[in-house]
Amino acid sequence: MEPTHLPATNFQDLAWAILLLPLVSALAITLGLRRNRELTTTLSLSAVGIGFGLSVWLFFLYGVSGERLAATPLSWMSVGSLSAHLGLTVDPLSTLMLMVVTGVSFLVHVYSTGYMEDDPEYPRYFASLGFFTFSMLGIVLSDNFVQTFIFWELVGVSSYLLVGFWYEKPAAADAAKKAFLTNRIGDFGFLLGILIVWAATGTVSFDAMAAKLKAEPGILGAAASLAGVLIFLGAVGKSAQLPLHVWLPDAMEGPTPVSALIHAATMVAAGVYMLCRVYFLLDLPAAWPAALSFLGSISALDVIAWTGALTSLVAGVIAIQQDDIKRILAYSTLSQLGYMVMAVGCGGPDAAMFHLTTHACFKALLFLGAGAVIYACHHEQNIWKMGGLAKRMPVTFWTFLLATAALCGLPVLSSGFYSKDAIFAAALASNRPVLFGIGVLVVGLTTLYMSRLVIIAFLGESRSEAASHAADPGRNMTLPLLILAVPSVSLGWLPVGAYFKSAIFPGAVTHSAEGFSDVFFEPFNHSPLGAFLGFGLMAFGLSVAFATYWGAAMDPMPGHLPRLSRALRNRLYFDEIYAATLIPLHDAVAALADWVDRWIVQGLFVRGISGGMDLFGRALRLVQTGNLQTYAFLFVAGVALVVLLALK
Amino acid sequence: MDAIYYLDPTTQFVLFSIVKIVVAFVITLTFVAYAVLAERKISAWIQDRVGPNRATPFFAQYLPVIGPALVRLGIFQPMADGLKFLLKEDFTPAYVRKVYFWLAPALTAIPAFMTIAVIPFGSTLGNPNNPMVIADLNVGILYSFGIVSLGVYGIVLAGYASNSKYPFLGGIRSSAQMISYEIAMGMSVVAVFMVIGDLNLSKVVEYQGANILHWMAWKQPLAFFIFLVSAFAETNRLPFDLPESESELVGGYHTEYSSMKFALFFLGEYANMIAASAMMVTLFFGGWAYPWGGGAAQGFLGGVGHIVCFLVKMLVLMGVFIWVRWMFPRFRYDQLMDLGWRRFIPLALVNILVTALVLAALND
Amino acid sequence: MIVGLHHYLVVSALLFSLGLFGVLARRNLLVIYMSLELMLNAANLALVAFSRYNANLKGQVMVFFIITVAAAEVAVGLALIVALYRRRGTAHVEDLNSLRL
Amino acid sequence: MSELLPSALFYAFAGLALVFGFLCVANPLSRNPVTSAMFLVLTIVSLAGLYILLHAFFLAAIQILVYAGAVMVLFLFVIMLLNLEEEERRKIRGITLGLGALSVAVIAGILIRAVVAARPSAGTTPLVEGGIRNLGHTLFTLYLLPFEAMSLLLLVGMVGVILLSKKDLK
Repeated sequence: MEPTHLPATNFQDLAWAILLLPLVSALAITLGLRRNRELTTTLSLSAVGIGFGLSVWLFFLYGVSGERLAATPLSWMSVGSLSAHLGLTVDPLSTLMLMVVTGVSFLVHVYSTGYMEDDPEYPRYFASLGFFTFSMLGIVLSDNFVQTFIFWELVGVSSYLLVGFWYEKPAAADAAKKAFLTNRIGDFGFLLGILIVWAATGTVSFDAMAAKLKAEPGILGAAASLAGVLIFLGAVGKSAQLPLHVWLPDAMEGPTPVSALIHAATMVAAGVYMLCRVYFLLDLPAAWPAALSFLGSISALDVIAWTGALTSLVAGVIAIQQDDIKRILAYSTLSQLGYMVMAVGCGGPDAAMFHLTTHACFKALLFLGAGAVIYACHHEQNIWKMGGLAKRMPVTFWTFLLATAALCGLPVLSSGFYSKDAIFAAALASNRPVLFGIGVLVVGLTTLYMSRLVIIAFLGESRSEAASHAADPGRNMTLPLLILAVPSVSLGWLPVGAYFKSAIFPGAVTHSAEGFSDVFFEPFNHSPLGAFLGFGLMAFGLSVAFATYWGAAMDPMPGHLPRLSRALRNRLYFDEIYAATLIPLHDAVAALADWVDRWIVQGLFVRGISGGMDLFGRALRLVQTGNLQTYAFLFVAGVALVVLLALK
Repeated sequence: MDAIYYLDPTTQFVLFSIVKIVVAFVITLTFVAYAVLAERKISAWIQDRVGPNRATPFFAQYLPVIGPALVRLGIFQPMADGLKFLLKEDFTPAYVRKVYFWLAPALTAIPAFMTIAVIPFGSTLGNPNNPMVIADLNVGILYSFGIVSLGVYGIVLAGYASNSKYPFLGGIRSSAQMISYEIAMGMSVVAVFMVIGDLNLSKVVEYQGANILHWMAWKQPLAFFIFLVSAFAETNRLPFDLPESESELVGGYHTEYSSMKFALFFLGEYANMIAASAMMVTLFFGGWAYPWGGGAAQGFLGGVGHIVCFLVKMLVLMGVFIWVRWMFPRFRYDQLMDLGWRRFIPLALVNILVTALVLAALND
Repeated sequence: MIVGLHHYLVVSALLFSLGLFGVLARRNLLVIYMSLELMLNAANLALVAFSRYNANLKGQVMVFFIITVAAAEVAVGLALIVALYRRRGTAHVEDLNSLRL
Repeated sequence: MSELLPSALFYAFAGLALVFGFLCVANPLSRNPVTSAMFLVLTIVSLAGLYILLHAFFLAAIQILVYAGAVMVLFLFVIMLLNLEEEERRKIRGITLGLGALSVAVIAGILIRAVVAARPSAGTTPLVEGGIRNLGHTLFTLYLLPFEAMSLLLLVGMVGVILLSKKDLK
């Protein structure tokens, strides 16, 4: 469906307002209000809050009706055949995503007013948060690749600022750097992908690109799969997929609300969102350039699906032996992102978006809950030093439990159940039984490590002084937990999946549930295999967790399986492998580049030229007498010569 | 007389011009002489004295009634003064720079007379081709400003040539003052010419000719005020006579001068006063036009009437000059500069702006 | 002989050369500066003459601009000379040769 | 007579301008800068006379008002303030003088040759009147932007001079 180009109407103003409000507040705070906490709070809260309100309005105005609108683009630059513009898309995909981003962002803002209360850099924190929200909204609303890429990088920058917020801690500064550099690798591929697509189609606008592809399916030629994989590389970086996943666990050094916003609900989801936005580019038959022809019939989607599945599995396994509450959640995030990417690869971007939405809610809730626990335990993050928090922090415990249920995919009573099942269904439908198997297996793993977390941290006896005096935090921190608990439980009951299906595949026949049993037990009817298997594995994981950890004073696993445990605790040695292989390689290349720069560029060219000039100058220096009139005389002689020549 | 009319136009023009120049020059000189007397008499009245009443040539005593009255009025005083200047020893100090020392007094006096050239002092004397103005330039006011700006040289050179610190300081002060106020003066007049739409002074008079209500003094009171005050500064008269302030700089730039050379400075000052008054009459008080209007004169007598009207108006303004001198205290130098640069120039600019806006509004 | 454009141009050329001579031969910075002004005036004369004989006001507009620029330039230049004099105690070009290498 | 008068005036003014100009730059009697300045004033006034002959009345007035009335007074001021008379005490080097005169003569020759070679159509009927009305119209329509730029330039010049005149110039 071609987008309807409307003149400046209110949807346009709405979209611009949603996009720019956080930026304005961030700028105002940075430029003027660095010392005023109250005003900072009011400004940033109202900016995001109003943004959320407007997003809801926009959603009901345009999203629900399924209309696709493109705001009149503002021309930004035009170089040769590349004309970049700033345009906003308002379609079902972006409107719902807008709600998710602004909604979670708003709750995180509210939560942060409590969490960051004592921080001396409070205004800087909120300015960075506003800046991040702005960048993220930019990706969501973007209608072309160039703009996406710009905001993509802005998201990287703002996440750098937020992860490294406590830059005086070396770990935080290193983590921020690591996140930024790791993302660069993915972005490099992303940029290459964009260039290939632009070279082939001659446009960077999503709509124009889709139209061209529809008119001429083979337009990308032999580069089709390569382009898809390169674009996916961007998502690999941002959504922390397998080879580049190492930054996300480290990024937990940032403030916990930041982890909730960036590393659970929004930024890491940007990769998945982008994949869904350009799904039409990925869903092409396999075609590789000659040099890569050995890849044969592996399509871009295959690569995507397998990457996602492996990430999901590896992250799930590593999570079992983590002791840091935030790292457990980080690996679980990786695992869930793997699900989403796998869903995209299995031809189910609607399922991916569905899971993205539900995951945003319950993972944000988990992180915020974890933040409440950390806050209550005086910044203790090791779960083995907690215990017995259920009684002392009932609100946190119950909301955390609900979110855990959603993450594990507890049937009916959680949103995760519905979205995960949609993914299993997609895997089955695309005829990839192995992936389906991995996916279902990961449900068991998820249940295992999450149950471990809940049992150790919340149940049993307090294991430390701090934990025995913990209490629920103030209302501005519990309120977001309670609010987020509602969609965590109930989002699956709404036809979100069907909504995304019609959003991404306009005109597709969607299965619409009607009636009580159909609504609540839809997965059992719709794809019973995944639902039942998942439920079974979940029960298995739960029982294993209880058998192993109930009442345990310390982790029994290192005792029984020392090697596996050590490997898992060291995160399967990913960082070490990188340190042993990639980093020396990189250093060698850098040393070579440095040599070239120092001796060839700087030495031969720069110094050589400057040296030659210097010599020349020394010769000319003899003419310089310092006498004004000598200069004047020479000047006049020159003019006389020119006049003479002109007269000839 | 008719023989003149048979000459070709250029010769006629040259002849008429020479006559006008000579007559204007003589009249101005006479006015200068009697302005000095007027100054002394008015100051005497203001200070409740009698003033000069003794100078008398030998024949005056033979005139019945009128003779003693004239002597009492001091009519013969200027002659005595002139004679005194001529007969005094012309003393030239040893270390002066001689050429410039001689040149400076002349350079002070000349510009004042040259300004008068563009002022229409009457309509015609019956011959419509022969207006009563020496040079009817279409950039008249610019010409007079240019000439006035040359007046600075006399003072600067006098200060420089004297080779002595008091004249030097006086010269610097005076020239800085004149340059500063020239700007305010020029800017104040801009508004006047914007209203009239021509730089030719004859056109200015024509514009105001209808009756007293058309005089620019009413239409541009701010411009008139600035012009009037600037004229005081330009002529180095009290309350702006800093260059020659006796108490501080002995006598200013003319300290080292004596006798006739000093008289030339004196002459220049009064001639400048006359020129300034004449200019103000032309710009703001309708020039030669009667307050009740009436166009160019038809006959010889009518023309004379206009000239007399012009002279009367001018005398009134001269009276103001003299009156102000004995009524106001002297400004301090920084106050003087402050007034010029920070009050008058902005005021004049605002006046121009407002005038422009009003004109634009009226034209629409 | 009727005075034409070339008469003015010759006068202008001669004045220009006189100014140039001043610039080259005089040693006092201020006099050199005055000679420059003379050259500027010579150019102005040529422009006005051209403007007159080509029935085009643009030359006169140029002269107007030149005079304006000259006023600004003289003010700045003289301020520089005064500043230089304050520092070096001389306005004699032969004493101002710190550019010599 | 009506043809003779402008010609006579031209020769008078041109001659005066050249003589005064010569006395300004190469006065054999005095090398006092004040003398130079005064002769430059006279040159400028003579040039104003030439402008009037060229019917550029406005420019003639401006020439006197700005150049003679403001610029040259400024020169005199500076000369007086610096009290410059040293040049009189320095001896002239004959070589420099000769070389300067020679090069200037060459330049003058080239320029005059150029004038002659161009052979401008002499004696065409003069057309434009450089009165304030025409000039102002051109200035405020065609050349409005340069005019505004000029005002900016003057402002910049003013600020620059004030800064330069500060005593504690670093």
